[in-house]
Amino acid sequence: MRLTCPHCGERDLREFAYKGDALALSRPEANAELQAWHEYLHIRDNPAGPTRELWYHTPCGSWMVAERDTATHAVHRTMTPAEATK
Amino acid sequence: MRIATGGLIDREKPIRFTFDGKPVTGFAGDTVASALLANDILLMGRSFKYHRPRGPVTAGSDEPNALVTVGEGAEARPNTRATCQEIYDGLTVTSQNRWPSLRFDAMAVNDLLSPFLAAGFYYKTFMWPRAFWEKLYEPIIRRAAGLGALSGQPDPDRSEKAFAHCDLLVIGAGPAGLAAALTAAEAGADVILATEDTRPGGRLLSETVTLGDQTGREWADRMAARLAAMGNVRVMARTTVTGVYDSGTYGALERVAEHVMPGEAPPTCFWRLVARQAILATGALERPIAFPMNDRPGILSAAATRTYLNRYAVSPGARVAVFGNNDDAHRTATDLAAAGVTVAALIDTREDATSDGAWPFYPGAEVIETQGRLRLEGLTIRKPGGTLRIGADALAVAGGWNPALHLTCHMNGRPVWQEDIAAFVPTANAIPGLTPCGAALGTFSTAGCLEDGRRAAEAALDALGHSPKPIDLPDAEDTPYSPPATWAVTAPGRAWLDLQNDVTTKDVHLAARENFRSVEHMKRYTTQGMATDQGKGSNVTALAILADATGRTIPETGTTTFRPPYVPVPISSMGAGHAGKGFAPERFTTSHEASTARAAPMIEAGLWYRPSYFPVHGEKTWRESCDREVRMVRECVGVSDVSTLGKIDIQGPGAAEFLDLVYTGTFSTLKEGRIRYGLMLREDGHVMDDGTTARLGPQHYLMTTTTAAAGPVMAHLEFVAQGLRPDLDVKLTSVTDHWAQFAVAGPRARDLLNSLLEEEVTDDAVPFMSCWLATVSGVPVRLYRISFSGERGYEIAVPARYGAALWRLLVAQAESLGGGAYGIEALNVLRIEKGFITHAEIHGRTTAYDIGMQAMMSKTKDFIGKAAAARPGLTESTRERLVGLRPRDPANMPLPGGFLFTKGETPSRANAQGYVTSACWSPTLETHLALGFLASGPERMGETLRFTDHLRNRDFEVTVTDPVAFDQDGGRMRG
Amino acid sequence: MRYSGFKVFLEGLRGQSGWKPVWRDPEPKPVYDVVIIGGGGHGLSTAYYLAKNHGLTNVAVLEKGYLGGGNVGRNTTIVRANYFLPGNSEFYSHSMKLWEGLAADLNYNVMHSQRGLINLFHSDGQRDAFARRGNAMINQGDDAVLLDREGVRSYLPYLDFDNPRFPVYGGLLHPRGGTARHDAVAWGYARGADRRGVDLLQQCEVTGIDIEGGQVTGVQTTRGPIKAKKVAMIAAGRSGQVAAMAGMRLPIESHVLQAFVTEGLKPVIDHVISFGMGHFYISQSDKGGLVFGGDLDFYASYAQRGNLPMAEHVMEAGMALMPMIGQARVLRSWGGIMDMSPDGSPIIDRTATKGLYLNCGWCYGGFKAVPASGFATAHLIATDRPHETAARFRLDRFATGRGLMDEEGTGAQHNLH
Amino acid sequence: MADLIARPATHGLLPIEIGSVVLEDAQPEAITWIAPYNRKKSAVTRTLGGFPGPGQVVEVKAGRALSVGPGQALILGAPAACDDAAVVDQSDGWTVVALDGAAARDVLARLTPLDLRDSALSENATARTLLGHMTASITRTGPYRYELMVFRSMTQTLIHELTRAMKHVAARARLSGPG
Repeated sequence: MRLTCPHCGERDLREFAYKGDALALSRPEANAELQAWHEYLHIRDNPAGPTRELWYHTPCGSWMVAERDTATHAVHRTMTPAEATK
Repeated sequence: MRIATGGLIDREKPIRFTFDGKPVTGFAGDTVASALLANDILLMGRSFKYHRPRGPVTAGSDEPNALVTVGEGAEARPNTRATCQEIYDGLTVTSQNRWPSLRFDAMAVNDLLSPFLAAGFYYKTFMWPRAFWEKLYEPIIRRAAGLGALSGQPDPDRSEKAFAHCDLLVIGAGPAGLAAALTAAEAGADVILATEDTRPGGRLLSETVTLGDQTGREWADRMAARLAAMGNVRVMARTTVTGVYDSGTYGALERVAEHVMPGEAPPTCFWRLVARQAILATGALERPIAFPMNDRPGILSAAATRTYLNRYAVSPGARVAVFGNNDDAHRTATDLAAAGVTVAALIDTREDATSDGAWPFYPGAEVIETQGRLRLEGLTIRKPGGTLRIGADALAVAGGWNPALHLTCHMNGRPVWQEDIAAFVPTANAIPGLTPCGAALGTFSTAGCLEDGRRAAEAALDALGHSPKPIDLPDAEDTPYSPPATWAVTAPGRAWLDLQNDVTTKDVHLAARENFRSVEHMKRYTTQGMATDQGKGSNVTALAILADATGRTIPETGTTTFRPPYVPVPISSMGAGHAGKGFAPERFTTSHEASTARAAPMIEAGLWYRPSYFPVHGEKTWRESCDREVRMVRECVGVSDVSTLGKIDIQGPGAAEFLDLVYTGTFSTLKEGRIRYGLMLREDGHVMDDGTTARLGPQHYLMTTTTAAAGPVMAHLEFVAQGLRPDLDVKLTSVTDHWAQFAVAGPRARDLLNSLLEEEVTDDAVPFMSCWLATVSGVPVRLYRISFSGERGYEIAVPARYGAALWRLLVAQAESLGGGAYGIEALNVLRIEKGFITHAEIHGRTTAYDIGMQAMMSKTKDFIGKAAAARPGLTESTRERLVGLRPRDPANMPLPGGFLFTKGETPSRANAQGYVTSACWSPTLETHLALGFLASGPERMGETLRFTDHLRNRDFEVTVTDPVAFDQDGGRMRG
Repeated sequence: MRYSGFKVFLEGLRGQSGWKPVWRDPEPKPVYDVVIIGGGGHGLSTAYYLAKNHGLTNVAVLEKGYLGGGNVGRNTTIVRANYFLPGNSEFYSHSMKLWEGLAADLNYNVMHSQRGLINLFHSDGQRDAFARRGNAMINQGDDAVLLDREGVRSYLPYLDFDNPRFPVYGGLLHPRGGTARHDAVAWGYARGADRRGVDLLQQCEVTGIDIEGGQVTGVQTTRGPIKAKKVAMIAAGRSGQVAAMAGMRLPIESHVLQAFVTEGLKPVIDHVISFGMGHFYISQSDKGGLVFGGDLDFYASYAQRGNLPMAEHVMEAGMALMPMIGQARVLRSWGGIMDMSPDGSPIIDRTATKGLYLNCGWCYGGFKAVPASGFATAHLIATDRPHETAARFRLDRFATGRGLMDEEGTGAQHNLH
Repeated sequence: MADLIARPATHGLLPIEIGSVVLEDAQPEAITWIAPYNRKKSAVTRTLGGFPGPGQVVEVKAGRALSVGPGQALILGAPAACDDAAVVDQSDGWTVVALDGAAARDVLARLTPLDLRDSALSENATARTLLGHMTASITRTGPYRYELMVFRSMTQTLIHELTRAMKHVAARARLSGPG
């Protein structure tokens, strides 16, 4: 698999680390209900299809959001976290 | 036997090798199989289950029978296809799966028992008496396992791996592949042309076809030369594409030097090929016909027979019969006769077939029995009007073609049935960016393959944004394909499908009878297609037999699929370069050489090496050294290399707020020049890491992590900075490698520093937990007054180029004061005495509450992990929490990993109260000490517990104490 | 039909003509007492124990493909009971006991081979962690032996002891650990359930779960609607999609785990070996193939296939640990979909819907759990109470933080367990 | 007080020549990490005399500036300073070596997944990537010359892996050579 680092361009999978669903970027407010934190930490849509997830380009230290299909492994789009949360 | 003329062998270059110790001579260009056939040696192996004698049936990597061990010693290669292995002078070839010899194999008795050894028989028996399965039956079954044997010696790890990138990867170099490569290359694309064979040409090297006014091989040679001369083409011979992976990534195995005597060149290279587009031009594989006793040495595929004949100038026999269900049988008879070989008979299953050759011809006939033991002697055919015995020492079988579509299945593509050619073809768009063409797509004429290769390349060029240039393709044979008419011959006797695993049509019928009607069930139950050839020849035929047995059509019954790799890949290829120290990078500190010079055992700490202890003359055990080093630090001064701890430079207007978020404590209030201990949680509320952070300037901090967590913490900080708080203006970079850092600890640590530093160190100027800049011999250094030993301690950091020199200086100065260097064993004892934690305690399941640091969790601000740490289950007082432990008898060591029980209770899971995480002999307190976790621990100070370590047979009493066993008020380190 | 050596002999004499189907292919009935969604190892064993232990035989197992086509047929066949956290300890211990009697119980030779499993350690810290594990195993009543370096060498002389990157300090031997023939486990349970009257419905995909007033009433399938008062979702790998039909979202993320087998070789590895530093484990099958695997590919996937970097890493670990296998050739690789939970341990529990049960989150340890999982799930379905060996596999533990079973200590990130 | 003697990371290990390729030390006088603060990039660019975009190498006052990450550059040359950026001396954090020779690209292709074709890594282009299992920085400084950087502590592994690849490339050349 190949992914496109927003800084470095397209690279081999072995340069990246996966960090789970991109909802990790949507950290609840500090005073949010425990249920909100539970969903943030544990509950996953886990689709067999298109998903948004976090990847880390280890050599350059860039975090990114990838739109990827978990059934086909097709990578549709990658972007910086800032672009993803706009 | 060798044909007098022709072939792509070099008769000027005889090659001598041995087979089972006997000398054999072939020619340059021969494979082991062709050379043995040239010497009338047909018996090359034994089957897996029944140990039946076998000869080659193919001339390629799909060979199920002729598997041999080549070479000797550590690099002997078992299960090597004799049909692919090129011969070289001095090559040793050994047959397999036979005892005592290939001609006489005692295990062939299995063949006599075959009526009782049907598919899956082992699931139904060997169950009684129960103990016998593991004691008797299974060992016998296991001993019979396998074909070849590993040498048992460590592989010298001489292979290599590499990467290559291209616009277009063409897989296969037959007419379709060559036409495709040429089309793409002329248009300016970067092309890699990979062929499994030793040279481009594919079937053109095996057939007597003409292209324009040239023979097939002449045309192939010309095309190969033309491509090789182009700067944008890389022709990779002896390279099999083994697997297709996502985003245009392909694995390929190149046999770099397996065709020469082992030398300095890597035997193989495992390639990771990255291609924007790819073309599958892998051709097709001829399939067998299941007829009774179709497994004898001398029975070959017709395509292989032509390959041996035309490419290697070898005939498998002097009187060769040909049996087929399509026109290839006729082509084979023609080639045999042209080479001067007697065609014993041409047997065609089609009643309406005609032949004008000068050989006995039997249309509408089938082979129903064969004779011979170690090689074929004759066959019986059933023809209109009766049966007939025919004397023949070889039989070529033309069963039709299966497109070599295997790679299209690697991303879950399911082949589809194409009725007009009675074969499975690749499903459309099975692999994004990969276009099948030629015989791999079911186009079987030479002209069709050329044209299809060009079409595929034009499609790929279009996707790449290149414009194709017109190229000339020669005229070639364009005979329509005659679809094969039959799969099997209905007659009594065993008809083999999977030759190596000895799966017969009867086994498939048995599977159907037992309701293993799904193709997957049938394959798993019978082991059809599980042998080293992965059913390349037989899977489709087996599927057809299952369809027949269950009264379904082939598409109704299912499809066939294949998983990577296309051909088996040595572990030493895909894992090349990783034996021994090659497995992971090594990281060395600047004091490494000085430490090893003092005979310090170096211990792996993640990727780093750290000294365990520094033995001095007369010390016999590590404990003696360790005790001395601990006393040295407690009583005088010790020096230790702490460079492996992670160091992260954090700067910017948002740095303070950033640290407040990632640490449980508050760092925005830390004064410049001061240091604070920090605890970092994961967002799930458990402890991630701990360390100290110094404020070097208004917007400048230096964070220290543990050695193990340096990488993960850096990634975590980047996540917080880029993902959670991009609004904070904070910049991070690791400076771990820039600084060599040494701890100087002990009552005389300040004296040592003052012997080196140009400005005097005073406690007023630099109290505990402060940092400052200084110089040593004109070199600027950073100093941190921190302590992981509980003694007055400083860490002195110097740019790494000065590390070795500073270390030597520090050790020399320490020794002049009566101290010296100490290693991680002493460091561990010192911290256990002080109750300081490491990852033995913060092992990923502990909370700040568990380690008694709940007070460090700020109540006034948010921080990572704060909310989750407040979950009810993470704050219950009954949790296992950190305590100190002291044995009632100081000589007893509560070993880490041992469990704690209430006094008097039996040591069972239900009674477990906690466990020990760290322990040591404390030379300071003259007792063993331990840290551990205990249910409601802090509430049980003074309680006597039972310590049990079943594994090491320890059972004694310990007392619960405060984790800090030495200098509880910390007066020594505060000075 | 009862299987025996005598029967095999008899059928040998009569040309194998007397064997009967191992299971029926019944038409779906309109109503069952219990419907199990998923015909993998766990679903089939649940059906078997419902019938055997609880007398519930009006049961259907609905399988969208073919029986045993999921992870039970695509794993590295390791059977072990070497967990150390309460909850896992008692469960896997129970599973091991069931394994030991399984062939006799099922009258089907699942080829359970207790050849011994050795977990290697490469530092003092790892030794201490394995000591804790071994002691926990003995606390539980199972077996464990701590080997030093020479002890490991006596069992596994072919490891690289001379020049390794990470020297072997020792190993934790689990003598009762071993392997079993994976397909036989699925087929044995299927046959056992079928013989007791359970309907095994293949090519029957569930398309909806019917719930009325908080009570499950049945399922919609590609072979028509089926009514049932109790429905169990036992579809690890597809848990999220199945649970979504009941309006549930799960703490599960699906990941791919690859495994590999080499060409058949004469016996050379007698044990199951696990090399933690390299995330590599290996054993040799009864047919001679070296069966081995490594870590997850680490990204979410339903594709049942992996990628090269992890495949290479596994081979690299093999070369590092035992270069003796260098000339073995990898014949086939495959991938399974792993139901990864936030603490790496499974879930067997009721749901908020009455009569609807959940069995999921097996991460990559589901094969060895098949007997005890079915046993406990059958108990839960039949009695509506958790079985004592699976009482801690609660769905609410993540929200409360109570009773987490994070054996790896890697926290609430699904792919790191 | 004795002087502290500076010791280069590649001390005693280089140069190495195998076949057509030479591996040699290329450590600059100083390596400075620069990360402009938010909205300060143009000010920093002015101060330094340039700032590289992704994949770029630019000449600056103090030497050459390589892009090494989002909003980050390393300046190889004289020590550099800048008020509007985080500035960290990394002179001893990285080992810089040069691989030079006709087959240098073939050697690198054995270790890095990076696309090394002219179209992807032209002269004067730089990339953060992997060399073996090490994170690295690769800069193409000539048609047949590459400068490679890894963390200083991994210098020996870097040289070991490059040497192994150099030997393989040379042995292959001999294998396919005359005869």
